[in-house]
Amino acid sequence: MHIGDTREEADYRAQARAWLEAHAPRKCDTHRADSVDHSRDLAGHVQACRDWQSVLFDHGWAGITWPEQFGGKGASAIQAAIFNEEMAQFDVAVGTFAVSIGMVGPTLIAHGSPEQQQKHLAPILKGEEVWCQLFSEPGSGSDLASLGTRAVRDGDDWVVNGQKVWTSLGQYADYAILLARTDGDRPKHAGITYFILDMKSPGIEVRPITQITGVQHFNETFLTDVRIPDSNVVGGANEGWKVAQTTLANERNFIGSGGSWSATDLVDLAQRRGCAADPHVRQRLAEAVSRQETLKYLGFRMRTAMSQKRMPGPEILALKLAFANHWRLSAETAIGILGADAMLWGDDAIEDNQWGHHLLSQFAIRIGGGTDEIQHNIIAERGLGLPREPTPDKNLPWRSLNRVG
Amino acid sequence: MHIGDTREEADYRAQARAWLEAHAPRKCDTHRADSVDHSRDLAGHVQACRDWQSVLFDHGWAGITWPEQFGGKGASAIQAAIFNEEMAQFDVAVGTFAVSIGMVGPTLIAHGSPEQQQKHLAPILKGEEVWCQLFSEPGSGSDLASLGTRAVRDGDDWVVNGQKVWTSLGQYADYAILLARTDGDRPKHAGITYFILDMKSPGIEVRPITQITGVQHFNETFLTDVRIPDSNVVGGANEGWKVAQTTLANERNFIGSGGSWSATDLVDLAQRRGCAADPHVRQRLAEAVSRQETLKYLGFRMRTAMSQKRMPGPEILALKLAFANHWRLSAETAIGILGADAMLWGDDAIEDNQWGHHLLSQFAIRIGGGTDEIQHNIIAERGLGLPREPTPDKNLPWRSLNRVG
Amino acid sequence: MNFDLSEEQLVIRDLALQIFTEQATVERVKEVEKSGGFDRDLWQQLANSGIQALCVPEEFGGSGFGAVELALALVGQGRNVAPVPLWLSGVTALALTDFGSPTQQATYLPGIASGETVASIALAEQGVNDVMRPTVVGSTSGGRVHIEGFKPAVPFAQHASLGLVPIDLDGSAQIALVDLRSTTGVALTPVATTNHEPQAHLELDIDIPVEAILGHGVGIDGREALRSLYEHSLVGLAALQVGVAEGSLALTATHLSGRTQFGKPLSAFQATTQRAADGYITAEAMRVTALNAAWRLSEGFDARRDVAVAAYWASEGAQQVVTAAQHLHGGIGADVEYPVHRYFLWGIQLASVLGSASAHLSRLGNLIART
Amino acid sequence: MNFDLSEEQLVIRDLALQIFTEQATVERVKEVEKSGGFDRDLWQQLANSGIQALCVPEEFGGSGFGAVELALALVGQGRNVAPVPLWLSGVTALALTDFGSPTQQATYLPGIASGETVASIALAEQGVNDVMRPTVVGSTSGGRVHIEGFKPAVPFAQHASLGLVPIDLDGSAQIALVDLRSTTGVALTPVATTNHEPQAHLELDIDIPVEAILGHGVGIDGREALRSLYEHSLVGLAALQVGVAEGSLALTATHLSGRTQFGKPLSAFQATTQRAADGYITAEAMRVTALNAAWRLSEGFDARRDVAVAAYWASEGAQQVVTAAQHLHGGIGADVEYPVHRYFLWGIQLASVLGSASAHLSRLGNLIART
Repeated sequence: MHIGDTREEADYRAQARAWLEAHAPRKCDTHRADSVDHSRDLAGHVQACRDWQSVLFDHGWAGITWPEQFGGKGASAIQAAIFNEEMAQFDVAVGTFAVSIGMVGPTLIAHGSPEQQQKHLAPILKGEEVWCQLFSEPGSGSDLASLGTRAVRDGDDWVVNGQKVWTSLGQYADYAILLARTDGDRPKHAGITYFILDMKSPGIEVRPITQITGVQHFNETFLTDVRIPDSNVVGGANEGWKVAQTTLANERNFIGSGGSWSATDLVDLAQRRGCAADPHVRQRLAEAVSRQETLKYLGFRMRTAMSQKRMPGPEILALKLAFANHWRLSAETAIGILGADAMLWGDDAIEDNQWGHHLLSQFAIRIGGGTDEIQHNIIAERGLGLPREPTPDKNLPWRSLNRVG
Repeated sequence: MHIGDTREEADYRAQARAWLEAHAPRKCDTHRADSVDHSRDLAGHVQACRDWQSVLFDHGWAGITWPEQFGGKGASAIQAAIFNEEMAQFDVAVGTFAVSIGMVGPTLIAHGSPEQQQKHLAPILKGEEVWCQLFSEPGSGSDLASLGTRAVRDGDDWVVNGQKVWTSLGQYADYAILLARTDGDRPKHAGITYFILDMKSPGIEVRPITQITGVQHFNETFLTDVRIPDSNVVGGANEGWKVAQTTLANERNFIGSGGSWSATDLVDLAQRRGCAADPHVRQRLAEAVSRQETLKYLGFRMRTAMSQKRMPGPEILALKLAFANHWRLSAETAIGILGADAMLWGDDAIEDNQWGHHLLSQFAIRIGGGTDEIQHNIIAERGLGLPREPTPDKNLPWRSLNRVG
Repeated sequence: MNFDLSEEQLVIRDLALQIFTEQATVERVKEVEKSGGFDRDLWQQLANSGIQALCVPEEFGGSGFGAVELALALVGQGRNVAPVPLWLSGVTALALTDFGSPTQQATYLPGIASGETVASIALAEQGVNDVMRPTVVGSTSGGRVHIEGFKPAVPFAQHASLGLVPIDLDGSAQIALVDLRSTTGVALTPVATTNHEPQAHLELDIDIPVEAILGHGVGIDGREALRSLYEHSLVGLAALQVGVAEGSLALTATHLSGRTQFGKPLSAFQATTQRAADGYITAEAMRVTALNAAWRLSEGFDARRDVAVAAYWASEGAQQVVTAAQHLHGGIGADVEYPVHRYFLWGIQLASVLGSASAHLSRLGNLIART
Repeated sequence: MNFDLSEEQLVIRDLALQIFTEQATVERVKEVEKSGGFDRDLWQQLANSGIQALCVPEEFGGSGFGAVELALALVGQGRNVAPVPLWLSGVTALALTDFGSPTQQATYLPGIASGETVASIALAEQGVNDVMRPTVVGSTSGGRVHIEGFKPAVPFAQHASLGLVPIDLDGSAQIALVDLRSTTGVALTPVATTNHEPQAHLELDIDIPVEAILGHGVGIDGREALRSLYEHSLVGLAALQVGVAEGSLALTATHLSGRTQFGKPLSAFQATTQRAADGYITAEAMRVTALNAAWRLSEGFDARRDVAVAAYWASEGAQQVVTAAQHLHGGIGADVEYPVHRYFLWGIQLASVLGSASAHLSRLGNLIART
């Protein structure tokens, strides 16, 4: 057990910090390039992310944990975490590559064909390919495996028809990972195929959804007779559910691994607003720090396991839930500190509107990557050893299920 | 709408208070005749309750809401509440008659035969008959209707065999209300009969359960070939479930209608301990008062409905849950105020050990009369109009159910 | 002791609910939200049906009701998140009735009853928000009052002709009645808000006659008037929150009953229904405490504790309910095409206007310890 | 950065857990509870297996481990609610090792390692509980120290030969090493406690040699020694709470899996499983923060923030977990024949000894605002 940096880790951290100091601006208090508020210039944010990713790649800081054969550095999860901790103190934009680097990359490394790896992994690291995820459907929700978008084989191609939703940055994406039903006579988990989809293919219509925050991060995506070559299947026809698990596990880790703010920002806010000495406010700040500490050490434990090539335990699930809870409570504390000023929005908002956005974007954290409720179920099962909830429809043919939409 | 006392109600209150001043001692801060801690002299407490009930009867304050034909005063639920509010300020013992007066009386008034009413109602009001409730069984829990104690007809009698649990004051009871299965071929709700049982009958063994508080309020009751005359059936053979609903509704009301303490006691405690000015403690006190106010007004609304002979709405369910929550949080606040002194127990405890007992007895409140979870379900159904949880076993013969114990 | 509404109160409640439900449809609210956030058609409808005149005395064309009846109407508004400044005009009518001089009453009350006068109340202060100690300062000199200062985010100020502005007048609290449209030195800067309610920052550097101070010449206690204005405002907002909580729970119940997952409606999953039931309990706590506070105000009793309790629940409770409702809607809640988000935004915005739950607990704590 | 336990630490953890699980069976604990609350057989077993000697330096017959290893053993104890004063002897060993004079170390450490010496620590104070400002007063005069004062509810004091008593000695904080058995003027009054742990009120009116002040002659900072004693005590108690939370959740999982209601196991009802899962998350938060604090103490780093965070979770979190576990057991939880109630009682009693969550948050708040 060694909870602080080892000497090697401290060296790595110093090296990362020195490079960042030379290449990135420091964060200032009230404006963030990577703030959650992109309601005004989302396209600009996407471009800023592409630019920064390219800088990272050029200087050897992209794909820290990826194997060297795929352009990565072959380093440990702990080194990646150290770099990210340092980077979090700088004003750089990274969110756009959450799907590409965080989910698509690890999935292609684990399940992709050599051609697929060859074609996409390097461009992803260079910031040349933005990817989106075409998994969720209006009718599926938490029951993702019930999805109904159909893909039918036609010669060397598959022809896809259906509707997807909650497509992050779909309007800017070059490629997508897509789940579609390729055999409706099998049970729901067994007839799904995982595809790579070129977003420039004919028949794709992306319609932005205006969110409660005013941002259009998410989209609905309509697929009409979209053709995908069979060579874009990842992991084999009807084997998509297994492949998707890699993507989803990485999504959970990503969401649980932290946001663009910390409890310290809350302390700073209270100090700026002159209420850090108020005993009630101070108690909330201390709670926030206490929560953040648990996230920090749960994260250490997870990365320790990953660095030893072990599967992390159920604490990884606790991490996402605890993080969602921390996000909500901290946003509520901030709103309380802001008082009536918290009502102001958009250009009239103060503190770059970050806390209002946090409050409103809590739901994405609590729903994306598996809802709070689903996470609780999995913890009850894996953490406490309770029997799994009965799933009577597990072995029925998908066609016979009582589905909607 | 008139939330305070009307002139008539104020008169009634004054009359009640004057009588109480003349006949009962005032509560002092740290000792209560009706405290929850009866670990040392439960028998003495039962006797004190009998004595006080007899005083109430002799002076015309017993059975305020009962019809006059049964020895009551025929007054409204609001008048009863006024009397109870006043009585709560005096150091008198009443808990023993919770079942007799609160549950058995209303049930016999609604469903009993004239003979049953004649025989029991007056003695109950006079404090001559203590009753207990033989409903719960080790295997039934929240699924009360699954109960398995059998009663078989034999001539003019029924012969009962089985085991009951959580029998309040069973060791002191003169009579019991008993639910037993009289037809196992019908669905579970349809084969139950409601009996009056003389606790002096041969074949009854009562074994006290030592609770976490050290009190032996509850018992296990073993029934072996116990004979009950058919004239002791209430409401007809196999009609017991309907009769039991009256008892259970009164149990919920009783539990939700308040305890032997109030938020004011908490404020007093903080003041005695010199920490009422601590901002954190004060915030907890204000929360307790805020919770107590909701209970008060939910209670007003319930009693308004009852006084108009309307069924109270689902707020009555909210009342019990809110009360259980208030009980727990207030006990936790008190324990926090007491600090290390809260560990002391029994004769070494301070403040007559009332707060420690409250903390430990929260579970009886949250489980008795329907668990928190069951109450939530009913509120979701009746308050929010959500569909009822599916009960697949509702129409199956009791015999075929997957039961335990 | 009677918690039932009277026949008249039932009529008022039902009438208001009917108007709001019929007029403030989801489509209509969405449209108004995009075009300024004030539904003037609905406003006129409320005037025509007598809802505007509820708290105006009969001699000025109203029906002379009080805080309870206003609260009942506001519950109906909140339930439909209808974008009109009803609480502002209702509370203003009560303040003028209780504290205004005969001239002030005759000047403003008929217009409030007819809906012609839109009133606003500038309660919020910058920094630490103690309504009872206004930072806007007035000084009297020769029959005129000079007022200087800033009031942030005044609701509906850009639409209002009459503004009630708490000021510190020569060292004591008073309420100035300011014509926001035609007084020289009134500067309004409209600001965007979370729930799209129109608000404006108000900068004052004005000279007004002393007759424009509420109760001028009739010898009122300015501090009492300000306390009353504040307490009625809190109770009005609390009533709105009751409606907001109700409305968000109703949408949630519909969603849970209709949405299928894993072959079952969401309502078959206790994780969702238990949470919704908690929301119901909280909403009932909000309802009874708001009605009690309104009743005590309407009876003229000391209601400081009662108002603090109602405000606590309205701030804390409403946020709990709308947060749960929003969460239980899953992804669909994030889409502004679906109405539930509006309840969430109203719930948190009204909580900000009300002031934090913690602040109300502190006030209550002081009252408890004092007794 | 490595959160994994070392090979040695794994051995210690497993050994301790095995002893506690085998010896502190439900029947045995019940028996001990009725006869004084100190399992001397288990105590001897822990000595024989080297658990008592964990934190005693090798030169005095121990294995020279620190706060992390002690914490691992205490988790195993808490999991089995085993009635022995292990945290007291472990923390005492560390205090003697870090601050004791050579004579003091030689006097007490061998006995602690062998289990012969039972140690107690009198941290609690009456009234406002600020460990760093003892109310027991000592004054030096001619090589002797006179100590007068009262320490409430000292754990295992009636069984202890060595008592560590924080005192205010001539105006500065020090720790007195008091022979509780044979010093004239020591009055012990055993008191009953919630979880049946033996405790006694301690009244002191004693004269002891100055050599009995911890670190006498070796120039220690008494305030630092007291802080260290307090921080190690909090972390030891936090580790116990981790075990208590673990144990109560394990019983809960068994109960939910086994108990049938409405034809299904309780675990098929989300209302129960979601609550249990929340308990798991809280227990994990307790675990990582307690281990982190122990590690920082063992490395000699400033651990004030870390200890405050661990103590907060150990107080607040454990109460949440044991309350949920107790509730989820339904009626059976109320029966002292069933073991789950013991976890509830331990959880709340240890929380009382730790001090309120609110107090730890306040301490943490001061540290945060200072930085």
